[in-house]
Amino acid sequence: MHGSVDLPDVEPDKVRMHIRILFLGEFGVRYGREHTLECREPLTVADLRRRIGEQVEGAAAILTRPDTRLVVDQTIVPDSASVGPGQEVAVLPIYSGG
Amino acid sequence: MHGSVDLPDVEPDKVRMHIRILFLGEFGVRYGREHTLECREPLTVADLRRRIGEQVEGAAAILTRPDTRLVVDQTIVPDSASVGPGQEVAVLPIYSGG
Amino acid sequence: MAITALLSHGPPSAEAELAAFMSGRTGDGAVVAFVGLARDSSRAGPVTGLFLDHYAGFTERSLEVIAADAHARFPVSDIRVIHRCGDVAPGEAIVFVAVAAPHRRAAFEAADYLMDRLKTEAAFWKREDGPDGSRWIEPTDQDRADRQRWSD
Amino acid sequence: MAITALLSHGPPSAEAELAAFMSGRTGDGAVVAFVGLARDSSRAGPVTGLFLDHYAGFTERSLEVIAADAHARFPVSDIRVIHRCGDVAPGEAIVFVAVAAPHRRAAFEAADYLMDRLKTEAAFWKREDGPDGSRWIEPTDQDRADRQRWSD
Repeated sequence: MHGSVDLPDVEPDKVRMHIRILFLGEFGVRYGREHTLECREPLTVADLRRRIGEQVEGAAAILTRPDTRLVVDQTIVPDSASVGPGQEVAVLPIYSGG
Repeated sequence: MHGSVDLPDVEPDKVRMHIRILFLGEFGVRYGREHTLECREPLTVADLRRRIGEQVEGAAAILTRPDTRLVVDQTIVPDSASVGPGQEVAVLPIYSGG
Repeated sequence: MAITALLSHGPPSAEAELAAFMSGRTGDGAVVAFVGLARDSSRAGPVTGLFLDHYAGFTERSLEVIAADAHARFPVSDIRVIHRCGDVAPGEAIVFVAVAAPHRRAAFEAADYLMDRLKTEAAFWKREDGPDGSRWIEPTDQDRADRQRWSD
Repeated sequence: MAITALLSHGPPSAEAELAAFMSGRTGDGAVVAFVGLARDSSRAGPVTGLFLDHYAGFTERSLEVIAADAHARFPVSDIRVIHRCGDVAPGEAIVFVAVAAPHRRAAFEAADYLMDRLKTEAAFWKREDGPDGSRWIEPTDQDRADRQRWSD
């Protein structure tokens, strides 16, 4: 259950990199509330938009929209920010207000 | 106690003409809350400003002020309006608001 | 649709008024309430109490006219105004205003308007009592300027 | 001076909140309260209920930032914001905002500002449920225009 056979075993730390992905609001209903993304090295938020879009069926379109915000560990960050293992990324539709 | 000796007894109805005068707010404290004005014939509000000023000690100054309002039977009227017996005239300082 | 404007001889209960005003309200998205409280100081110094003189009947009608004007001017559902007269201690409510409307902008504007009118055109005469004596109050320049905002 | 901004999982009790907010307040002349209620209809038709999704922690902070900004911007004493999440029935309160200030103009403006910010920048995602199904809501053009009024 540890890693997978096609990962190089010389860098075992990278094998377990998991980023928790949350979809809020309508996105959660459409794509599932919670996902886990595996990756071998830190990614930028821009990378994540692409990677999540590839992994979550149908989500690519909303991830390229500028009004879809990604926040990392509950902090609004620019698309150039780096995201590492154990962090949580939330994909936020435009706020509806209360 | 009816009328007074210098009133002509040919017009007895006019003898009993009384107008009730109320002073509100600070005016009530300074000049007394309530007065009765006797008169022999209907007066205009402008007449009343003068008559009340003559009768009520010290009140002449405030009765000539344009921001001192006289209301007749609780209705705001122009200074040309007529006031007759049995009516109530209130002398209102500028409103303070609540 | 209900417009009520009442004179109260005791302190209005803002919380009970608000609860009653909101009860069963399903068509309006917004309720704005304003409570005017007696302050313990003014520009003239400490205030130990207020006395609000009124002219019975006339004062009630001045409140009713202001409430009706607000209803005519803004797209609001209900208005409730309760204004106190007599002796008021610091911290006690002097006036309670509530406005309900489908949308919040109208509710805010109507409440704001009501207060500006009430502060200049409600028929009250206010005496402030302090340690150095009493003084009768007139609307401030700010009150008059606030009122002017709504002139047509 | 107190600024509180809270997320609530049930309906805020506007009357209890207002009573607590006013209690012992002797230095402020003005308390403005706003209650946002769930309407039983919208431009899309009848509404049988709302669901307000939120992001635990993040949503609370969005409320706190808005309340702190209002306090920094207006000469007000205290601010209390309570915003609900989860399921809401028509007629129930969604948001309670109260502002206390020495003078009423600042209290009105701060409450107005708070609501304009909350309607566009509080981290909620709202679903309206009706007889014809559910729809997720975005701020209206009016909400965006209201928010723009406060841009520096």
